[in-house]
Amino acid sequence: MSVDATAQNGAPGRSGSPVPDPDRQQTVAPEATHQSRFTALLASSFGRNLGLVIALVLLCVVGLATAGDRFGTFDNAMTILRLASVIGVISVGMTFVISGGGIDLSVGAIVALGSVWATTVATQAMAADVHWIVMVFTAVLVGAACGLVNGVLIAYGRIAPFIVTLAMLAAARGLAEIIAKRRTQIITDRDFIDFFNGNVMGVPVLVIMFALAAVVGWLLLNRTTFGRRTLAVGGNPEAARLAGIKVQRQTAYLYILLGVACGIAAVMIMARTTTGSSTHGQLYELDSIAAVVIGGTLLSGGRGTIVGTVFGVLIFTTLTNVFTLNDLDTSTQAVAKGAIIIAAVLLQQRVAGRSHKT
Amino acid sequence: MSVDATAQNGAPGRSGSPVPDPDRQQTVAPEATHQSRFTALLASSFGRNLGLVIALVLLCVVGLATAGDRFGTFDNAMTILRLASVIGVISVGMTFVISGGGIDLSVGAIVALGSVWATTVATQAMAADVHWIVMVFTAVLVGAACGLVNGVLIAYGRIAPFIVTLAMLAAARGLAEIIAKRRTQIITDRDFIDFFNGNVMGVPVLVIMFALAAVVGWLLLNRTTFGRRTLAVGGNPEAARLAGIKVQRQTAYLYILLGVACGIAAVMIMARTTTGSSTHGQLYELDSIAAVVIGGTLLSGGRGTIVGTVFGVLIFTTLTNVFTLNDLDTSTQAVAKGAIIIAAVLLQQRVAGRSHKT
Amino acid sequence: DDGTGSQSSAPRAASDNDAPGKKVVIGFSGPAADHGWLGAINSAAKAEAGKYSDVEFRTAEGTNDASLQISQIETFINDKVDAIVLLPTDGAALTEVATKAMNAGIQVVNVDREFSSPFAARTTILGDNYGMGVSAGTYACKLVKDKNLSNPVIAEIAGIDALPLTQDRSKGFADALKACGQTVDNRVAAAFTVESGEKEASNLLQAAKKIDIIWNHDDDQGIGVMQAFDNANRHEFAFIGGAGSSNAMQWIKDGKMEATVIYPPTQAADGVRLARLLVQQKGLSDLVQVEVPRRIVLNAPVVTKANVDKYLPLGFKS
Amino acid sequence: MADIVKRFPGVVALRGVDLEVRPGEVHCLLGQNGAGKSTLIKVLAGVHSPDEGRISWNGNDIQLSHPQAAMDLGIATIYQELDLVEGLTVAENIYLGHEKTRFGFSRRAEASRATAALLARLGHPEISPSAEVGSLSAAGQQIVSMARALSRDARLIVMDEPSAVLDSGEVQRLFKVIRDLTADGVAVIYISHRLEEIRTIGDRVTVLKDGATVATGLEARETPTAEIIRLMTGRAIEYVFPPRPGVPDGDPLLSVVGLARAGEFSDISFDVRPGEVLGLAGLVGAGRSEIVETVFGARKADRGTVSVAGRTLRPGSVDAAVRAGVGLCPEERKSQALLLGDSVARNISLASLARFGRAGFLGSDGERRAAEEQVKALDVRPGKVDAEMRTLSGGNQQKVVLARWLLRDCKVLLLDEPTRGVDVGARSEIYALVRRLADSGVAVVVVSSEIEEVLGLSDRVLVIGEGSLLHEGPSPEIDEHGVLDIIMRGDAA
Ligand SMILES: Nc1ncnc2c1ncn2[C@@H]1O[C@H](COP(=O)(O)OP(=O)(O)OP(=O)(O)O)[C@@H](O)[C@H]1O
Ligand SMILES: Nc1ncnc2c1ncn2[C@@H]1O[C@H](COP(=O)(O)OP(=O)(O)OP(=O)(O)O)[C@@H](O)[C@H]1O
Ligand SMILES: [Mg+2]
Ligand SMILES: [Mg+2]
Repeated sequence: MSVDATAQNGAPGRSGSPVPDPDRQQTVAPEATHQSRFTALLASSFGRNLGLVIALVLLCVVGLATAGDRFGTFDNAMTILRLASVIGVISVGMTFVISGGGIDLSVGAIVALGSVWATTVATQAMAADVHWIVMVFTAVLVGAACGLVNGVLIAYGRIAPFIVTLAMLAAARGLAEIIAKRRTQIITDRDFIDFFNGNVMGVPVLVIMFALAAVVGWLLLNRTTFGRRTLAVGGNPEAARLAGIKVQRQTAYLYILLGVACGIAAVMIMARTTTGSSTHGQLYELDSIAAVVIGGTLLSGGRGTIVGTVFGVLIFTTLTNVFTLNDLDTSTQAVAKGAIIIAAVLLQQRVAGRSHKT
Repeated sequence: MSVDATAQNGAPGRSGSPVPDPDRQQTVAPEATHQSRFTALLASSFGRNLGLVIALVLLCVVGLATAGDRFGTFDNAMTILRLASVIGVISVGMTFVISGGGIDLSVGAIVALGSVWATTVATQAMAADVHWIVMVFTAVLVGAACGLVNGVLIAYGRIAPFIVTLAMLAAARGLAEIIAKRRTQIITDRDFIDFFNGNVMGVPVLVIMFALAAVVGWLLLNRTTFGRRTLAVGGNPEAARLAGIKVQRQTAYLYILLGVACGIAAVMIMARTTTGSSTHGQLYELDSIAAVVIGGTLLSGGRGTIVGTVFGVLIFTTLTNVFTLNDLDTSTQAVAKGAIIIAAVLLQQRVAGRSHKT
Repeated sequence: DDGTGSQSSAPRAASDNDAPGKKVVIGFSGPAADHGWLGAINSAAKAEAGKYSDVEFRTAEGTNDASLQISQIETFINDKVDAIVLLPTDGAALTEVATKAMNAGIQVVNVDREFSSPFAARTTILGDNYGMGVSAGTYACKLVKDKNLSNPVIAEIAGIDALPLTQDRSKGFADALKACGQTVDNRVAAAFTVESGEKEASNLLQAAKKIDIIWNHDDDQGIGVMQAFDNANRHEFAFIGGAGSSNAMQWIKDGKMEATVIYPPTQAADGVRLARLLVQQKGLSDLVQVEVPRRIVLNAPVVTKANVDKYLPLGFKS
Repeated sequence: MADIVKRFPGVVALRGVDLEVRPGEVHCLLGQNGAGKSTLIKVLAGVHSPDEGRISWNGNDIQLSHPQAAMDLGIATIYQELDLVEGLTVAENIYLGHEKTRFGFSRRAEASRATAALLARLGHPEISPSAEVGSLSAAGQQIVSMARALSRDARLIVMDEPSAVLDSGEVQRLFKVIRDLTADGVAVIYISHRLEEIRTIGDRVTVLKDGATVATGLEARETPTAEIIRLMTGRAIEYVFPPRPGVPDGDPLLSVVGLARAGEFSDISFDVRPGEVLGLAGLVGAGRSEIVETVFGARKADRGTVSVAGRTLRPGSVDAAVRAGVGLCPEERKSQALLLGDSVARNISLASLARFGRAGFLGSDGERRAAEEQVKALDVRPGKVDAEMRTLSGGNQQKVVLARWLLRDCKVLLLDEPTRGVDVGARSEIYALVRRLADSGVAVVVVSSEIEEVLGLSDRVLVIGEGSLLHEGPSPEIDEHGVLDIIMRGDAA
């Protein structure tokens, strides 16, 4: 029996990923060349997320075994990735907010508001000769503005993030309905749709956007002062403050960042559905938080992993795909999904956390 | 500027009820009579929740001003209370889980499963001569069992509560659908309906159940070892363990307690709607967590207030009632709700937290 | 066991349409079956497919997320199914992917919520939400006239307000009421569930001390609505329902409900049949036309005590 | 306890420790930071289960699977890191886990009465049993921790550095309590880095080094200090303060004028020149921490100004202070300074991130190398910059906090209890370090509850009593008695 059962555990379960960073341990061999450092880096995130990798691989094996001809195709892979892309971009942003000790329940509502606002601008004010980039800017700006409101209320108004973003969830969706008059707004600009729904060398633009978001997110979190500050603020805000970090400003930035991610996601969903609607983005809050937490980011803040988040998103989307291919009925799917979530987390814990057991 | 800006802010709600319990300070004057102790107690929870009280009173004033003849009636008050009762019982249970450092997203699904299981037992296995109490037991047992599964996975499996209960949310609702075959099951036992939908001296039985749950919850949290340990586990699990508290067992108990509350809520909703259905309890997780957190319980654990939770529930229910009496459309309602939530929390913070500003 | 499939037992002109033909793979995707009507839609579609030995039926997880539903259709396209029966969460949002399916040579049958482009589906079967509102409103007008109500209080309990279909129903209702100079005095929106129906109706009853006519969009939430009436002991009004569950029909028989407007839960089942015919290149046997029509709009008839026996077998269990 | 072995991932904390404690004695446990003292007592308290070894109690071998098992035997522990629940009251904390109840209902009046009695016994009747623990100062919390141990009907009380946050008066009161306990036959295990305390209160001494017992059963009063230090560190250390070379003339670097905060302190003014070490002496609760935190901008001053090199700092802005070159090692390292889940390197670099960034991007090598330098310079153990912060022993954690500001090349360094929990060896290193910094032109402000330390280390000393400045003068001209006298008289000199 582990001795620090609850010590490390905060609340039992608070421990998302108590796995030590193998990348750090690399320094034990300081003679390591840059080459091998890079391999080590790869190996490291592989090792840390080994449980997730195994879960995903198992899922794929099941997919291949049960629907091999249909699961294992390039087209199907792209279908999975395209579905993952919207929620993926949001989850990358969510990783920052959660690592920074916060939470955001309003992401889905912000996506809805962004999409509706952008399409309204497009249909109303815009003459046909205005470029679709205006739509993109509108969505991103609306997202950023909502994030700003969240961030300011949380950081400077000192209201619990849960409450602020719950209020934003209600308000943004209500506002989206008012703006759209509860109608689905159809996007007629073919250039916009063709651009975002197109492919670059066979890979859908949406998937490229997701990949870009993940890479940028990873760099930002792991390789910049911004990321370091985020983790410090999430880990111990008082210590961060006394080390001269502007905790409130940093907190506000995180929500704005997530707001921008929601704005981009709004553009993506607009392209995917060719519509703006106040019903877009339903339950995105749960989906994205689930992906982030399954990935190993600590819900209590202070530790975050973009790679884990990406795996989390992929696991959920692949799961749905495998279910669909196997023609499982919805209720059975729900039960199976519950069991698989638990199994995946236990696997990740046991595989990656073994070294940490006392 | 407050020193603990974001430190305490992690959940800034920590300033939710930082007012020392005047009842405790009562001990300084040991000659205080029991009479005055009681008054002090009343004054104390009044003071601590002053912001909430003001918010509720303001809401009632608005209700009276805009729909006086219809708002200020006994019938309407009972309607509000009856609507508050189901989510109220769950929120009381949720207060324990959150004070203990956890969270439960599966409450709504457990309510659905409990109701469906109970009505299935009633319609299938039971002959007409079996008493309806069997239905009640079934619902409560199902609730407790789900809570047990949650609790064991969280406390002993050390998986984050968010993940476990998210999985339970999917699984329990799926199971409910399978059991009910997605049909609404109508309860034909008149005795059951008459009992729970009846009145005792003009007060609906459901409201009495809510009141009982609140009183029992208050005693349990504030006046028993169980309550102390809950707060200790939520506030500092490591310290609790060092003090000899079985943190894991205590954590498991909390989820079982909430499961039982969900079972009771399932019975109440069965009575209110005379049905068991897999669609019962939708969004209860958000509603109950919101009520608890608005009430001043710390989302990070360690501090909980049943009185605040009751106020939180009443504020939300009254809000909907006032909106409906004024025939507000749903979108405007949502926007107003968002704004009012923030206003209420700011009010509570400023009023009750003033003494805590540095 | 479900009354939904019973329509198929109705007599029809002799044809070889039911004879086994070329194997047909049909993909079906609909919104989350989170209430009785949608549950009935799903099970009826499945039951209908089960009747044909030449149909291979694939269902995707019901969802309310347009993005997820799009990916399910994409999966069907990847699978090269022969036909897709699609009840979209939002017609406009699935137009693009449906068009893609059509372009891939798949016969798309659009059910209930219409696409925004005529090229997105080979055939469209509509339940006519606007018509449903009109039927309810017209019936309400008739009540006003029959009962000679001078200044009637008319209330509406809508379904999920953010859905375009709810807007269509409400607009139909309002337009029909306008014809007899009436308006909706109190309106609330529930969420298609029993519980939300009870909750919204309870508050609604407090909002108006006396009500003459209530139209409730959905008979699933109607169970809760009815219970709220019982709880508050208010039955002074004429209660009109929507969708046409067997419960509602029973209430009409028992005199607890004035009427209900049918919204057929068999649309998807019809869609499955049409999809099969489309792939096997058969026509509708009762039509002289040799091809399946492009558009079928189902009727939204009003069931009252007078004709309830005729419709009772159609009622779905909520 | 015999042959106790305890391994943590990557570290063997205990590699065969023997400890024998007799009833009624005060057994002192000595060892450098990271020697394994806390780990050993956690094994004894049932917090960690040992990988090898035996524990016997009154001659019977026992298994301690859970803290409750140890408490049931009569072993009570005051942990080094105060493990109290901040949201609960003093009384609730003291009786946590063994609440006074009737039919499951807490008897709050009774608990409150018993708590008041315990606190009175510890000489702190002013702490209200109904006060929230989170609102107490570190010293107050230490008292509560002690009261909690006393509330158990213990046969053996383990005290892990109880005096680290106490001033000399408090320590005397603690000793009186310990003597009362031992007179009743209760055994006490006493851990401290202050050797003179060992002499005063201890009966026998066990010395740990690198997780192993190097000497046991030494007579506490007889054994020469040099011998003990040699056993602990393996070398002889002169436990003296570095010489004061005298402060070069110059304009004040840090100057504080009329600083005040309602209810905490009032009218505090002082200057510190480059190269000068200023000491703040006073009793626990005098408000010294509040003063330095206000100077740092962590608390917003009600009145008064702080200026660095002639430029007035924006009040209440930590950022302004840091940018002006001010650094603060706060009093409570765990809650105020450390990212416990992060690596040593990241903790060290936290205040200097910008320096390792190029356009916001961090090159991980520079950061790591800088951290390694600091770790080596301060002899932090284990010397791995990748170790997770929470696994370091208390004293080593303190060194990491120091390293953070050393790395930043501060012009003004505010040190609040810089040697709390630091062993003798490291202590003299820190003294030397402070002096070296001063010599290089840094203005240093030191707060310590050990008056001897303040006097020995600083060039000039301020005596603070109840939030006001009582005395200012060169350190060599005053001694511990003088300081205490000033405080007792309580009036401004
Ligand atoms: N949970 C843990 N995981 C890994 N290593 C640990 C853990 N706890 C302690 N250690 C290591 O065990 C060794 C002994 O630590 P311990 O806290 O017992 O030292 P100590 O003698 O109490 O020091 P100090 O005087 O600084 O308090 C240290 O090297 C420390 O880093
Ligand atoms: N958060 C708080 N809330 C209320 N009172 C506090 C708080 N923090 C400190 N105090 C009180 O302020 C006074 C000064 O506190 P503190 O112990 O920090 O002073 P100090 O001189 O720095 O002592 P130390 O020797 O411990 O550093 C004490 O009376 C203490 O009880
Ligand atoms: Mg120690
Ligand atoms: Mg201090």
